[in-house]
Amino acid sequence: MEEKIGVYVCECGPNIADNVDIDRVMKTISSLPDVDVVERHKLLCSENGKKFLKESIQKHGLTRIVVAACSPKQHEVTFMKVCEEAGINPYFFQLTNIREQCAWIITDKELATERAIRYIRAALRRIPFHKALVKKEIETNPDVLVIGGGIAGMEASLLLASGDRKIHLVEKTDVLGGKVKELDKLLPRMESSLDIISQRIQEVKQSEDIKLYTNSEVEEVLGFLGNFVVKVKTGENKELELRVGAIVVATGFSMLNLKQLPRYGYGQYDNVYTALEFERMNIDGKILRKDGKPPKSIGIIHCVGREERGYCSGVCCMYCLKFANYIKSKLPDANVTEFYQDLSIPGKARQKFYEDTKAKGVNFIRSNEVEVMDKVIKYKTEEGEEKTSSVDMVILAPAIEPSGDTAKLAEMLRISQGDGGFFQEEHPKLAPVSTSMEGIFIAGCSQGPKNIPESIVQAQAVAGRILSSLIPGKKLEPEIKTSEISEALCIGCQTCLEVCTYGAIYFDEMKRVSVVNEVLCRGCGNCVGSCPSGAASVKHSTTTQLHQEVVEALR
Amino acid sequence: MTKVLKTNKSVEEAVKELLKFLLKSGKVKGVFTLRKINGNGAVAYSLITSLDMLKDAVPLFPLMPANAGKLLSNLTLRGSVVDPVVAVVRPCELRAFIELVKRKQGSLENLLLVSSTCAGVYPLEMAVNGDIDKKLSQYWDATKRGEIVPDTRPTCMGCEHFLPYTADITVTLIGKKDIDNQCEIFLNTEKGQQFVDGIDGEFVEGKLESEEVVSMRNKRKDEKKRLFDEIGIEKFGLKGLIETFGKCIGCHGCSKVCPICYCNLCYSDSKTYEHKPSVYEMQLKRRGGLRVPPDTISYQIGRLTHVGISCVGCGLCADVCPANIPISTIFLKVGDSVQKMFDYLPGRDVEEQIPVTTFETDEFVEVED
Amino acid sequence: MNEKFAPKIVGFLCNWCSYAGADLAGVSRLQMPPSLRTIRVMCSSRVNPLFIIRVFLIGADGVLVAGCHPGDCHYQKGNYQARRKFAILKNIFENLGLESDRLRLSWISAGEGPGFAKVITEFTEKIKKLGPNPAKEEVFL
Amino acid sequence: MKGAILNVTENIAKTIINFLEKGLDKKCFDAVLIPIKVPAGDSFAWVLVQNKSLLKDANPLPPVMPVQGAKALSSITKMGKTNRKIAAIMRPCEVRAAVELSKLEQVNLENIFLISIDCPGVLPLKDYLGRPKEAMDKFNKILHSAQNDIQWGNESTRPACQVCDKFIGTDIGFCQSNLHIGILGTEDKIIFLIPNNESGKSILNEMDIEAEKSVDNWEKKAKEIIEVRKKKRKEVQERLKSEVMGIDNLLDTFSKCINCHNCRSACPICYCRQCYFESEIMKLPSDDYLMRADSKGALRFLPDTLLFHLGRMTHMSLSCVGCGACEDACPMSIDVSQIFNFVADNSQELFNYVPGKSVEESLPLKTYEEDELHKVEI
Repeated sequence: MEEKIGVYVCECGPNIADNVDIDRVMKTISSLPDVDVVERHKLLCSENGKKFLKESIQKHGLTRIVVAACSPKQHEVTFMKVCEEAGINPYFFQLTNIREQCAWIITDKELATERAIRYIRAALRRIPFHKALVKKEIETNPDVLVIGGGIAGMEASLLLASGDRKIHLVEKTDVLGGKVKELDKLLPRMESSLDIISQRIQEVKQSEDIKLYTNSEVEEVLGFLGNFVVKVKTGENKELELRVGAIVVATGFSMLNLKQLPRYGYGQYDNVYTALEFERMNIDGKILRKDGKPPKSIGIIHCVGREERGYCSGVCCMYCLKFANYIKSKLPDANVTEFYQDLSIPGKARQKFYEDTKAKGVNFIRSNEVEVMDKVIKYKTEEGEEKTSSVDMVILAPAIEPSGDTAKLAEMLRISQGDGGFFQEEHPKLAPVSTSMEGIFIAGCSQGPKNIPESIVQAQAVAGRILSSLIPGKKLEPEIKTSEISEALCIGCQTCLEVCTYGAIYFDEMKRVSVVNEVLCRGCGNCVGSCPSGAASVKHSTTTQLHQEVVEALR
Repeated sequence: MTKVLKTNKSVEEAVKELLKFLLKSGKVKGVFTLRKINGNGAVAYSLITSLDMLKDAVPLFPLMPANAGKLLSNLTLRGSVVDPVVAVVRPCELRAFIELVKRKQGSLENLLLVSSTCAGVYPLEMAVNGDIDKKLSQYWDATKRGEIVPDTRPTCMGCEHFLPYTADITVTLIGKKDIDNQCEIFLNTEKGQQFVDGIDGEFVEGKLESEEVVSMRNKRKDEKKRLFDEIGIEKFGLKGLIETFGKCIGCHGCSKVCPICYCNLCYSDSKTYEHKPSVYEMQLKRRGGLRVPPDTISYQIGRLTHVGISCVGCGLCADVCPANIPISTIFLKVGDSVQKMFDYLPGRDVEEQIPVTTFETDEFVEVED
Repeated sequence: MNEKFAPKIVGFLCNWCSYAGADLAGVSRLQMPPSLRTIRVMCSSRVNPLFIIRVFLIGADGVLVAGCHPGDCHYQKGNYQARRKFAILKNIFENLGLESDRLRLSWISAGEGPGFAKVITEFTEKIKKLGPNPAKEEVFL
Repeated sequence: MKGAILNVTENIAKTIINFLEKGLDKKCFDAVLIPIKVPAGDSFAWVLVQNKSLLKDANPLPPVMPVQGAKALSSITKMGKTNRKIAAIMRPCEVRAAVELSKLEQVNLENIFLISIDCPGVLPLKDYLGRPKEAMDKFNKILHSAQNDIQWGNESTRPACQVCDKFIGTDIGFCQSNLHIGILGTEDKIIFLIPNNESGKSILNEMDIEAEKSVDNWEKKAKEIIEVRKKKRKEVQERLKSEVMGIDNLLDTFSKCINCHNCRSACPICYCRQCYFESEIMKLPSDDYLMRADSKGALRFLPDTLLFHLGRMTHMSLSCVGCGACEDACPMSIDVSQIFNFVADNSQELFNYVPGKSVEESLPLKTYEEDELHKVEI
């Protein structure tokens, strides 16, 4: 079919017209062969302008449209809609930017005009190579799998549970509550941890919409947003197949293994405890040395393993202050010294808590080198002086690490591990709870060390993301401008599989070719840039289309 | 120290004995090696399954009619060999095969890989008139003396990776004065040892990295440097590239024989590189003239971007070039440089990831502006 | 230096950061030399080295690949992969005595309007010093 | 037959180039496709020329054929007709290949003005590349012996050229250029411009060149040599029949083949982007290879070398123009072109088809007659 091409030049009020000679543009473009209609408009994005565009397309029976106006980031979608309303495929349209990257940055009107003409011609060269793309819709399953029954996992489950969606909560151990259950009191108000967590556990257990699997582990995850198929091995050693639309990973953390750091004396000397062991002691009610007597002088060491792990776990300073309070309330006469490298106490309530604690007679020593020996803590002062301090109990605050299953899960879910080995969020600022795999979210300490309110915030954020994107009965519209791989050209080296962040390419062993899963593909084109055979291409940004633009740009 | 099988036979005989033993005992189903295939002296790789045919095998014949790495890829592309096959290949061919396996173009499973400390091969054109037979005594003399064999291909003379990295079994040739009546076969892997179990011969301990090997490596390094200096590609520029590749006839034979060029259809031969006449006419207007078929230089640089990281310097590209362009030296030089960026040596280890599929977050900041 | 020489630079700008940065430079009315021909791509990793070679040989005086800052890639890791590909290409150019200064990789975020203008100005100056790309008029490519 | 006569100024090449320059000046065509010496001076490449100054290194009759001209033409026109008029000056075998390719939609001849030239043959690429200067002298000797014609196609030219009987670009050479340039027997004093059709005539007309001179003497001479060549071709083919044909001989001949497929890449008629024999179809599971090895005791690897050559023959032999490009590109110096030529002659004869003779004549495999080929029926 012979294409009928129309060019529409927007003056954008004075924005473009002031610095681009629209008359000359019109004249030049009109003189080109293969251009059927050239029109101008004062403000094409206005209601009036859109109406004009739509009617003009229909009147002339155009099949391809070039609009020269502002940045595609501004109005590409606007004009695509107009094309659609006018009855042509919105991808038979090209918006070329003669405002931001032309009229506004070039002072010389003549040069700006030439540039505008060049950009329009570049668009005209590529538009015959455009292909119609059609929106796709897929059915989705609104149910959610939550991995991990700690505070974050439970919070997300509870928020997500509602009449029309089911939550499958898979917990590796035999109980809910995670690490929070192992704490005695919670900051800053020192209420009982058990009270709070028990209430949550109760709610989860009572919810009709949450199906709980304890002693269970996820074995396999296939599929994509809206359509995951999950294999779970349950406590009864049964294999279950679950179908869900989204997955929340809330697998928490583990503590650095202190055997790796012998200088803190853990396991070598009596009365050296980890933070969680000390919490246990407090839950049991009494702070006692191994010989059954209360300690007289206690050293609390912060930042254990911070250097080795390469990050500050962020929560230790506060719970170490909490420990001092535990001690001072049970053993008011005991001598308490906190050894820290830096104090991390930001936020509206913490400074006060620190000062209150200090006021109770707790000592603070800043030192970057601390060593635990038998009943003595050896440390170097800020001035570089070597000193010792006699203690009969030591509490260590080890770094928070990703839980042991992280690597295995990352591979299974095709999401990546970032700094420190924690699950990598999709974007550190803009998408902190989603992952590179659409439909898989992370909450709590599986994403990085954090305290309870932060974990709750994340769990709630995840719930919000899922509730707003995965709505029962609503179909999903995956990215249209995805990659595609030519079966004829693919040689099966699977380079594309390795560079794809989204696991959106799979390998067809029978045909020995790579295939794009269009639901998962986000259209970044990394595969295109890496494919040696030219087999991969990304729709609406094919090499031929770009080449045509370049050829014109360099005319 | 490595376990070594020592026999009092010439290397040629000993290797054939080994192959015969493997085939006869049923330990392997086939032997993949060079073979004289007819009266006119043509030598080609063959997959041999009968003892009778093994008589014509010439496993150490100094010719590379094709890169065996590419052939083994062809053999195992659609799945590994079901029964074990022994393959006698050169170190660069082995490295090429490893690179191909990394790219999912073949499988190492069930292959017993035999290689040698390689003294190089003669140019293919010497095989046209059967001239290699006349050169054989010179070849083995130089090899015994641990010297670079004259008249072998330039890339062979400048090859420092003549010690196979991933062979199960290595036959030592370079600097072995007694190869006419003694042969040392190094059993580098457990697999290699298992396969020769039961063979006649004495087992001793030995070291592959001998003085002769070190000395040869130094000679080859010097030669390589000389080759690189001579060709001086850093001074090419566009003009130099045009002068060098001006006579290219566009047959792309270099890519067809290149083991690393594993695409069925080269990108630059694909439709993406074909344009409407108006594209050429625009070029014509600007340049006043346009060489056609176009893209001679872009093909070569483009191939470098694809092959550079894995180029094993096997030299076949130059061997088949009808226009006598020293492609292999150019590719080897660029390949060396690209590989150094990542401390990557193609074919060293099948577990080593190809740098183009991975990255470090804190590398190459110097290329950013 | 030829004063009349107006360099043509082809810039592959990633949609999310660098293209937006270029837009911001426009919105801020930052003036810069009229050398750039923008080609919008979704991610810097989409730019195949073969394509850069083609653009160079067609006669672009400079080729710019611009993407999000490391760690900020909209597609997570695309720019790291882009950097590797670019580094290899640049190395090959250097090895062959081609003017690798005509290739440039820059990270420009959506907020860096002035940064964008600076990159274009600097790169244009550099290209001006280099003079026109000899490939432009070469017949025997 | 009638034509124009141009006096030779300086030499034949210069005279032809002057003619082309005039054509450019008069806008008879906008560009010229012609072999030009590459910057290093060690070979020739096809260049589409618009700027006349580039013609100073042009050579309408270079001593070698590094790239078959039809391939060059195809690379620009396979996606459609050119907007500008291009004069392509080529050897008759290149013109014939271009015509074949146009039937296969790989060349668009609209706006292409084909000029052929009497061809003295070319030297093997290998002989030329080693010593371009000496080879050039040798070639010039052949070329300028046009008065005694014996040297044309002598043994220093490629085997394909030695037996070529279609080296004239008019109907006596089964060639359909628009304009043919005759140089045979002119003792370097004049050249003939012989229009083969209306378009040729009108161009000469536009250039104010009168084309009513008799070219009978030239034609007579050409016919004589054609007869000699025909005889020689027969002889050589008789010899080939006994030496090369038969499965054993063929296997023997191709035993040196290294599967680089340079022959097919250089062949103007092999126009596929991807050869069937390089495609996924040819990649088999390992046990296929082992089974085949088992049945014979050994399997040459890669196998199917002969299959490739025979297969290629079935694909292109009807259109084979005998240009010899395949042999030039073979790194193992296999007599590819001689064998292909022989087979091609026979298969073309079956349909009384001469490739490249006419655009109107349709490809034998694209048509059929109800009453034909009964001899292949049993």
